[in-house]
Amino acid sequence: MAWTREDMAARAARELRDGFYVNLGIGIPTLVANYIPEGMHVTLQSENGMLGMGPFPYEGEADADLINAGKQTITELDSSSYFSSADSFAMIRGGHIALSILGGMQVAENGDLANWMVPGKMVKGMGGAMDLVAGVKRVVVVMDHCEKTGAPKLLHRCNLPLTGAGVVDLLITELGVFEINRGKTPVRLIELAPGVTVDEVKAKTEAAFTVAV
Amino acid sequence: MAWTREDMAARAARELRDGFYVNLGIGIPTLVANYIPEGMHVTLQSENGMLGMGPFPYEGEADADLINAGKQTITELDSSSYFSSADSFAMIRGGHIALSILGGMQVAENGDLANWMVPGKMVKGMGGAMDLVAGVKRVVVVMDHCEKTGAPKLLHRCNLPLTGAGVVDLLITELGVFEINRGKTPVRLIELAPGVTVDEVKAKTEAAFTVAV
Amino acid sequence: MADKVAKDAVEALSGLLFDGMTIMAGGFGLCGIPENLIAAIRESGVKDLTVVSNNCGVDGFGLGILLESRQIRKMISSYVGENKLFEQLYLSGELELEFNPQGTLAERIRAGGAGIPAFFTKTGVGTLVAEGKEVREFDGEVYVMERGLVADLSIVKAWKGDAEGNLVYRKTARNFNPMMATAGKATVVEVEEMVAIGALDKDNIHTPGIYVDRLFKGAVFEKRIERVTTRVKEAV
Amino acid sequence: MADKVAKDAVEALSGLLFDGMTIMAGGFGLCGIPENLIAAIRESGVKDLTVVSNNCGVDGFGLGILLESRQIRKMISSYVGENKLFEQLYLSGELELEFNPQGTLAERIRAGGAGIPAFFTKTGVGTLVAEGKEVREFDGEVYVMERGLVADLSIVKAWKGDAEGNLVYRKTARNFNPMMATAGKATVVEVEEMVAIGALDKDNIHTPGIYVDRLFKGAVFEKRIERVTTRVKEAV
Repeated sequence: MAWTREDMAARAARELRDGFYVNLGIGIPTLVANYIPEGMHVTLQSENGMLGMGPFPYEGEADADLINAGKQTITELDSSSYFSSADSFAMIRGGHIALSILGGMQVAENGDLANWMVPGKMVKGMGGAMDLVAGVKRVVVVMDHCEKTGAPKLLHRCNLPLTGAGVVDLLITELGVFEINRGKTPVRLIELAPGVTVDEVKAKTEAAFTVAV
Repeated sequence: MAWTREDMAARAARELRDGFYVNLGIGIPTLVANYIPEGMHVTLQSENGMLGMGPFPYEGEADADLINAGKQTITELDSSSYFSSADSFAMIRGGHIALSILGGMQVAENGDLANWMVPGKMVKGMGGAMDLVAGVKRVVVVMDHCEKTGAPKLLHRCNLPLTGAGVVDLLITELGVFEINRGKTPVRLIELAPGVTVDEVKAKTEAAFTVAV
Repeated sequence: MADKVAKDAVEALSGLLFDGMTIMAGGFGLCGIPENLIAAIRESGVKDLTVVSNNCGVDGFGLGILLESRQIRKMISSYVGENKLFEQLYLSGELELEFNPQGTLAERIRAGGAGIPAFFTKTGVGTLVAEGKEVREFDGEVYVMERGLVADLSIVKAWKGDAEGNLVYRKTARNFNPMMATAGKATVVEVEEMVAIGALDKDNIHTPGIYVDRLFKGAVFEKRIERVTTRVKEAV
Repeated sequence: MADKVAKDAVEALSGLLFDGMTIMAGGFGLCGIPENLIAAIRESGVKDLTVVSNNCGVDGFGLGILLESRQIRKMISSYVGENKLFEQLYLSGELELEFNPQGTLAERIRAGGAGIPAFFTKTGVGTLVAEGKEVREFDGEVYVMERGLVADLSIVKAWKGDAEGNLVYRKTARNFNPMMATAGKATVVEVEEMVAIGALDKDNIHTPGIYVDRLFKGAVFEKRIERVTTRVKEAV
């Protein structure tokens, strides 16, 4: 029984530590905010220029001047601060964010990540993803283990254009958790979702990996 | 009858234009603020992080948190704003200041300026002078025509370490005014102080110059 | 002082527009965009524009209206996924596109305004973004050189401004506006509120007046929201 | 949250000092200097320091007291003309000195904090400052490459701060403090006033708390003035 989206978000939340400043990408990563343990102080950065993102506003209270990087309306906290895009990415590029959790299209043994472009299809743009993976201290990718076609996404080498080279620290899929360590060590499968076998993972993975569950 | 320090400041003030943002150096350039024509709107920048410098405070009203680049206590105006040193020099380096008026030790035909260091003597440092001459659109130097020894200071080439290469637009001394034009054209003497002759200027100047008074 | 205050967008832009020019436009998505100035640029008919903006509006609003009128020749952006017309024009070759990582775009603009012609960044190393650019190692890490960016005109949206051109922005509507204000040969600003000189807190002016050539109080601020996301108040 | 608030300078610095380290110290002249932290560093006896600071205090105050105690091995500054002891130590070879143009120093620190290892500037081209550095032409102008600068520790003086480490500065006491707050591996801050979280205006926080590791309310703020210059009130 593979993990659900919510399970994956909950697992990603276990990478949080007290006092962390964190950037969460669009999709499952956004759900991670719902699993911050009670009493743990985590500050969410939004790369469009905010530290201390609050929850969605109550109905009728949305403010057009207050959105997150996914263009959703949000709220502020007592501790929030606003700044320009240049200051925001100075923060990201300068290594001041402890953790980035983001989605992926492909992850490779060498820590490469592709998540912004499929040649021949429409290109939407990389937004802040390249800056995040280049600048943030620890990068966790949360993605489906395979494509809808069944093709594996954890590969020897990415064949889609890269978002960053040698940038992924940890990969969470519905089947389990992989230590990628930016390609500095061999990939290790370190957790399995309940009911998932190593054989199943091997069948659905192109990358070589050792098993340490 | 050569110009006094006050005369030189008044002459330098004639380089001001309505709406100008201006940086004034230490010494005679500071006096220029006293000669801004009535009704002309000139905004003074202080490179330690202020636009819209006001006059010295009244006795007993000095604020330790409000000084100019010469470390003198000053006041603010209604229109003032404060910013960091990085933002201040972004403004300077980015060419947003229209005019810088500063002192000099030597000026050369090619527009070079030396005003920060005498080898073998104590070096105090260039402070913001190198940034100002490199970044500000128009650079006016106000200095004594000769050293106390009588040695000329308007030279073929500077022999002191440079503050900037090819940066001086105009030179004002107690004897007259020289168009330097960053060395792009031959030096021209364009004004004489009352009672000063071209011959006197020639005798006290090493640089070649044409006369257009 | 040469008066910086204009009565509207048309007056504020007068004499500044020409075909083939480069325009920087503030905003992130539809948040903090200079909607009055965009509308006036549409009315002006100026064409063959290169527009530097993080996004390109949506179909029918923001910079999207300059796509409809085919006034934009090239976009320099980080993300344009919100706009279907954009896709069509790009695929048909009517529109040129240069993608920059968002932080690189922000820093290029900041550098342009700050007199820095080039800088090095880790962002994009080993990707398409670094192709054709100088890469260099510093202290064992590899970086790519990126160039400063300036524009003929920057159009900026602020919250409040005074007659000196001092500006403050509100919440995440700040985004690209402050850097763009520094990087335009001319900078024109629309504000929601004009305030008296001295009314803004001197310690907290986001854009000092030196960067602003003209400003005006915007006639309309529609401030559309792309994705209204809300939660329900729990019953007590 | 790991509590950022310390009771005093000694507690705030505990575990962060070591011989031979590099320290950035905010302030311009004596304006906006972290005087409580400087005093605590003097008391700690840590030595062989490289200090990055625009100036080096005056005889007997500010960083000048670390010269007296011979704790500084090298200064990276733009102007040190206020200090006679400095001159003696420099001429006798006891003190190393690296001059940076003030704007280059500010930008190097900003770059260090922003993950930019190097940038190009016009400042210093054709002068001693450019010697031994790469110079390069961009668009017909010559520039020199300067490197980003980081420190083991940044000591910062702010006006107000909250327990998250959000800071605001006052008037020209801001100067180098905000950039230095971003460029220290550790950043320790003294404030004149600790305020409740939420008391600072969110649109106007000069240094977001992410940059601050520890902060405390300074015990003493002598705030000496180097040059009190005043005018006389005209009789009415």
